[in-house]
Amino acid sequence: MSPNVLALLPEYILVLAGVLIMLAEPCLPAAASRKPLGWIAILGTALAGLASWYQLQFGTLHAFYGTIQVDAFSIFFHLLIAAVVLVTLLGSLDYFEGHATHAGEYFALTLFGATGMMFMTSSVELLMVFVGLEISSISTYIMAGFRKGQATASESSLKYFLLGSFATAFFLYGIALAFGATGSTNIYAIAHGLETTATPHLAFLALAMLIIGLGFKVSAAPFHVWTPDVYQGAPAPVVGLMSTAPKAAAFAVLLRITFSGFPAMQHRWAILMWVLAALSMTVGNLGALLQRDVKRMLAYSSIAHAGYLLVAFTAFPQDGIAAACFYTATYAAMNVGAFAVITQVSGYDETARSQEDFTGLASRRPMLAALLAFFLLSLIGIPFTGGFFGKFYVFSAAVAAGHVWLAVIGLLNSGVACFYYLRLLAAVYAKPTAESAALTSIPARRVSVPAAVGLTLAAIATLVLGILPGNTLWLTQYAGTSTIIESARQHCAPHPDNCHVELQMEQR
Amino acid sequence: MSAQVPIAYYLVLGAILFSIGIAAFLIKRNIITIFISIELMLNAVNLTFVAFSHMWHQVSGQIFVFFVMVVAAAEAAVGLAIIIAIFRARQTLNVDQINLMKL
Amino acid sequence: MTIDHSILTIITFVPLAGALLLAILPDKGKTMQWGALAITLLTFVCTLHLPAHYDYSAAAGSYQFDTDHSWISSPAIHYHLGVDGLSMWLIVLTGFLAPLGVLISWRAIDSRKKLFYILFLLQQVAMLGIFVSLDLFLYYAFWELSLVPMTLLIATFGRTENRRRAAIKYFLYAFIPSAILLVAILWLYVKTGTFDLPTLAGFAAANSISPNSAALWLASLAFLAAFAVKVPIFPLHGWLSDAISEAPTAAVMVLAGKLGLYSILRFSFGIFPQQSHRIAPLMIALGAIGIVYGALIALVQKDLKRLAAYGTLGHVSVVVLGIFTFTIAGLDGGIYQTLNEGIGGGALFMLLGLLYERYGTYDMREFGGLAAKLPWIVTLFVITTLSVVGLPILNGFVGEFLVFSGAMQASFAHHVMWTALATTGVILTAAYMLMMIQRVFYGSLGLKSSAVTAPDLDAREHLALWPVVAVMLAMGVASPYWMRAIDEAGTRIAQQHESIESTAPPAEATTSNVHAAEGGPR
Amino acid sequence: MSHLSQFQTFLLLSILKIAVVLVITLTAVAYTVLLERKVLGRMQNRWGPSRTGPFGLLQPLADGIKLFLKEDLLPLAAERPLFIIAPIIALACSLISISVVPFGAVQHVKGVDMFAVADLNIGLLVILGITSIGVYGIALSGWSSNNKFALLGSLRATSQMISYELALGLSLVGVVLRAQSLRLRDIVDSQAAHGALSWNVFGGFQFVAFFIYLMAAYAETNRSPFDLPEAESELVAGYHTEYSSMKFAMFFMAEYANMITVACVATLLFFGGPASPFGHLIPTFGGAIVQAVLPVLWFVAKVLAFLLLYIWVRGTLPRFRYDQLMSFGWKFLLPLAMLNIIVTSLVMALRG
Amino acid sequence: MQLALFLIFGVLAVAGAINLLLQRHPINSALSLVVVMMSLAVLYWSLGAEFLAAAQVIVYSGAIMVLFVFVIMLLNAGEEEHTTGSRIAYVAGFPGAAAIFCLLSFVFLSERKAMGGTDLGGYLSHSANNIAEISRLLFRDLLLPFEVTSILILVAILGAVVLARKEQ
Repeated sequence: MSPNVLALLPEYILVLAGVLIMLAEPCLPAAASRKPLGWIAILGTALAGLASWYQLQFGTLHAFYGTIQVDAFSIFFHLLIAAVVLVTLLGSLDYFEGHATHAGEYFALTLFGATGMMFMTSSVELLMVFVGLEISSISTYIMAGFRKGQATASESSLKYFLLGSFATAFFLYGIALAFGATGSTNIYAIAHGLETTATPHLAFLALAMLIIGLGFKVSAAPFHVWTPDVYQGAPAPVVGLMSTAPKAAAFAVLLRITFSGFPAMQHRWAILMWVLAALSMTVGNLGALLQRDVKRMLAYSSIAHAGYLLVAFTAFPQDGIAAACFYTATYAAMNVGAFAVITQVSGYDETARSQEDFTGLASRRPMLAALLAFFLLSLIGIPFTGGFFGKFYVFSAAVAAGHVWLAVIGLLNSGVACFYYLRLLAAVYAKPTAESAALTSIPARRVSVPAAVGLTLAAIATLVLGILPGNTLWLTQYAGTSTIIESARQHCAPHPDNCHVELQMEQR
Repeated sequence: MSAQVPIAYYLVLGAILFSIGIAAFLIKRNIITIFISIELMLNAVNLTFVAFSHMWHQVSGQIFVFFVMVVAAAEAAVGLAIIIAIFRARQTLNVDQINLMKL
Repeated sequence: MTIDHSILTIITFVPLAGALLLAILPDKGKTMQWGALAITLLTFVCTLHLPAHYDYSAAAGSYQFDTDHSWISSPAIHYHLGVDGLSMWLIVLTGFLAPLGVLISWRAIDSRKKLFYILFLLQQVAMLGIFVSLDLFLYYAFWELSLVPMTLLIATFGRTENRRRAAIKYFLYAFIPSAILLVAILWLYVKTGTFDLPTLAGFAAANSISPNSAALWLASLAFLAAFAVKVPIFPLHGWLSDAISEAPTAAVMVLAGKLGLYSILRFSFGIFPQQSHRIAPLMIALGAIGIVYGALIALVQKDLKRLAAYGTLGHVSVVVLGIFTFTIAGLDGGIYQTLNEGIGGGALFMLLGLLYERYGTYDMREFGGLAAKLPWIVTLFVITTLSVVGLPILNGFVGEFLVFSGAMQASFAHHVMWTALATTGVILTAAYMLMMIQRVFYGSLGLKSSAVTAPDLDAREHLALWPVVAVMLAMGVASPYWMRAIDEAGTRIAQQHESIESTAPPAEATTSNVHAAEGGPR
Repeated sequence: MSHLSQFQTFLLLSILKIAVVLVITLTAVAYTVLLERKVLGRMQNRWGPSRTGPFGLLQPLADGIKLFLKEDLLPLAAERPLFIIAPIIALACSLISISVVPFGAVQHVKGVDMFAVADLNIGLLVILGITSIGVYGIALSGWSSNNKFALLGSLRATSQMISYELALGLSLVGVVLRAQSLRLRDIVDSQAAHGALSWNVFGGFQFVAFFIYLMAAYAETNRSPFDLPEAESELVAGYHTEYSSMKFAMFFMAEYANMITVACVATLLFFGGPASPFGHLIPTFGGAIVQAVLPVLWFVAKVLAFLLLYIWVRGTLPRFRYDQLMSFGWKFLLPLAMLNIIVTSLVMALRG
Repeated sequence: MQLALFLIFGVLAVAGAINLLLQRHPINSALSLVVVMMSLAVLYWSLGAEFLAAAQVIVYSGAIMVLFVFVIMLLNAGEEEHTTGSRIAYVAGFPGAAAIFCLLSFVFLSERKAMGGTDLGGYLSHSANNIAEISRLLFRDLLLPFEVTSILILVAILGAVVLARKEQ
């Protein structure tokens, strides 16, 4: 296979599946079920994941004149995105049944969005990153407004759109300034150009703008204002997707830009990240304390988790990348799981919204309640769940880099976080009240088989990441190492003689 | 022909436009105007790109602008569709009245 | 591969397997109770393997039934389990109390039994895990895990509407210091590259963890604070009375005491010997204050459970007083008293639970004159009380005696004064315990006790209570049998501290370096 | 003139060119109106304007005077500034685009090309750009009038123009591919080899593109059969319902100026511009002056032919329905234009 | 001449932007933005990017902004009203924007020397190659982004159809 095909195999598969769905959609009668299209999407996603796995044996691949770099890092995120999309699709296969007439477009948009995210993670050219970012953003804007009956859905879509575009402008400005400072938009060329740049302040400004732009995308405080409204209004499965996969992709970009693009400035941006992390954790957790709406609460919790993740950026490169990757994976597993449960509990009409509506869930839907409890415990960071090990790993990386106080802030925050998660958990296991019983028992639908499979996958992933994180850890550490090595190699390309030391790392 | 203009002047012009864009984004209450101010910000970025492209004698900056235009077009299509949808539902374009959810 | 190498794994995970089994079984009739009873009994039987095969002749400071597998390669986390004299009897005690907890909850828990027993078994897993783990990561995982089932038990099966608040209070009290504990553990890992307790203890003995004494101090305080809350030690006991008065009996039996005390003995003393030594005067003072404070508050309680809660505070304070004297007698007594607290406190709470089951209240003013109506209960109650107040022949006496004699030998400033204060606490304890007996069982009939006619103990309850009484007697009479293992652990710790005392403390430790307080490693 | 610097010469000559071209264009606009009325009259078996001056040749002048002297009405509810600015935009845009059109062979006087106001290397794009700005005139006129017919008319016009701009632009890509340049002079030169045979519409095999261009151009100029924006039976006069006097005249002139521009572009892109159809078949004759003027005549002749075609179509075809218009543009012209691009580029790639 | 161009159109652009901010009716804001875009097009041309200048006019002012104007006309929602929310925005908006402006300008001006000036003459003398150069880069080095843009447009079309469609 030519490297151009091999390197982009997962993306090709996703696009093909998406186009197939788009072509099939108008051919189906309006009243017909859209499930077959959903199955195409699921199949495509699974194949794309397998293709990523297949790429792992080839080491680092470059394609399209150095625009694309497929390495362990990008493969990790490809797998993660594929997994998240897979679980989301499984969970939403029956979601639109009987409600929306053109659910096929939802599946197609999901796949295209995933393609954009994958491009973001595997690209080392900021132009490509930008295009990928836009594909993923625009498809999520649309998906946020997909539940058109509800006024809140279009409102959520609008807010997401406006603030997302606002962030894009900052991101672009950052790219422009980086281009101005170094004369290139390739991440490695930027790193190289920084060594000789005549305009160092410009370069730092560029990085700051990039961080602001991506900060919006990952909803780090103080760029988080859109998150609660958007999560509250958007359909639950979409929130599950957009709180994880695009965020993971944005974090991947942020990792690449900071660690590969601006390594020379780490002493400066690490401070920025320190502040952002502390602020996000605190704002997220304190905000969540005040919330009654479950989705809104989880929105604030996702801000806090973005903060935990940002802690990894203050660590040494190799640890930091590995820890960030690992945390992204655990966060994705548990958050997607939590939203999948909420999808199943509240249904298309979102009958159950506030914590009171969830009161006594355990006595009516014991399995769903147990799963929700499990995901919430993982979000708290209880041992033997992914959440615990993720947090542990992130904070150990930060402590290793000497940021003990950040770890203290972070872990105290996770103490505060317990409060609101436990409140929901306690409500779920409390005796049902009259109103809550009325609300959550209306759609006493059975959980369909695909949704159950999706939930199980998420739960298993969360559990495995907590108990046997070995394989994932290996992949994340490989990702970290390969990123560092590739940076070194690219950096050395002009002066090959004085960097055999770094390249020796590769021999190991 | 005549005196050179420092690149920095173009950049400052870009910064002025960008800041006005931010201010408009925050201050304006009409959704469409807010969207328009985002476009203004993108234009400011484009000017910055072109100026740097000139400075480095590389057209890759210009290509970026080209892509920004395409993306802006795509965003405009989607954004205006969202705006139409919300206007149909709410009969208003004032962001302060788009407040079904607690802020 | 003999069974000795996997016995600890078996002990820890049998309850987990049981919990999964219960999750599958249908919640009909008495399935849950019988299932849980069978599992807890099985666990107990397994734990008995430990004293039966414990090698008393092994070198001091070695761990037995040792299992060590690499779990995660980087960071280097091991699945390392082991037992020594300190933890062995605690494991057996945990195993012993579990079936009793099931028996006592037999009728008290009548709805959502499945949830209750699953949580109960998970709590069991966490506690056993804490006692057997020798890897700090593993230990911390179990430590955190132990919070969850307990919180849920309180939140779901609590007595009044106040249960959710009590549960969250308990959780936050325990979780926030634990978070700091994690930071300290991470810091240790960064400094030493290992989570392995024996290795760390070796480093600590060689004084080679970190040259930054201020950071070491902060880390040791983080450890101690997390454990002190769980014990609880005097000013950190805010969660105790609420949690105890809300929690169901089976949960209360294991709520306070041994986890925190064991952790102090094992980890604080093991990894931070010097810092523990230096902070001992403060802890002795807090222990003494705790004894008196607990007793005084208990004296004025009207609610039986709250009375018992403050009593618990007093009892665990005795242990604190004992272990921080760093004398062999004090340490032995402290460890012994930890066991006693489990037994005596457990029995007391079981009996209170029985009364509540019969009369639906814990208010002392509504009882009275029950002695004639419930002869068996009153008998057992009196025996338990005597054990708690430390009457000779019963177990309490051995522990308290050792603690106080150790406290008198201690070499810290003002220790005599604090010991004297603590001794008054013993008298106060006797006062409130006996007053409680007097009020509940003697005198005129109270409001409830006259209105409700309740049966005396049935066979199941006899089965739950007599073993405890038997153990009380056995531990009171045949204390050397139990003491053999404990003494080994106590002696080891005491000797370590003697050596610290003999070598003068490093000068810089007294004037703690402000700059270094920034967080240590740079 | 020798004492003038090069820059000053350039400036003076440019102003001169602008003035001349502007006058000629405006006159042409006036007489195109007359031509249309005359030819339409003949097609409908009547005489058309014939009273004012010989053969009615002074009719445009009389119309102009009439429009100047009429009362300038301003509706009360109109958005004043936009209402006034809209016709200006419309007329200005239609006139500016003439500026890049080379209407004769290359003739340098003191280094300045005399037969093109401006010779830009993106001339084609400039025309497209200015045309697309012209939409604002129509859009704003309808909206600022505060009249529902005007608004509907301008909405129709706007969407029609946006839609057909796409097909228009794409139809030109084939031509650009062949010329490998966006400069109009280069495009003309690329068709110069063998007279009419090498014109894009014949030898360049761009007849499909030409067809698309023609359709799109009719729609862009809001001419019959695509004159829905001013469908009298439905919308009174469409977007300029509320306009009168000079402002109305400006819209009127803009429409005809646009026609001329479009005809010029068609001539340049598909019919060899100012080149003679006979190429080298006819030997060169006459002096330098004749050599300079003859291409201009060819150019004018070709443009005139297009204008006649316009008028002919108007006299012959009925008006489309709105949905037909849209589906014709999007479902037929657009795919066809893309197909044309693909085929053209494939052929070019295969040829080397 | 370059300076004159820059001053005239720079001032025009800023005036347009400020007008955008001050106007209350969205259509006026949109037209102000068109003015900004046209001035920027001239500035692009003055920086040697004539292809972009044309693209700016055709795509941005000729298509995107027409779409805006079209939607504004279609919805005809009237002028914006000021509410309590806008007062907060005033308090937050102006200082924030001013701060960003000051920071950016400070950095630009302090590093002005390093960035140099425009050399329009030298640049424009090869300007005939500009478009060719752009296409070379676009269809070779940056081929993938160019192709992937088609997905973006597909998504946008899909989205516009999904969102603007009326539910039955």
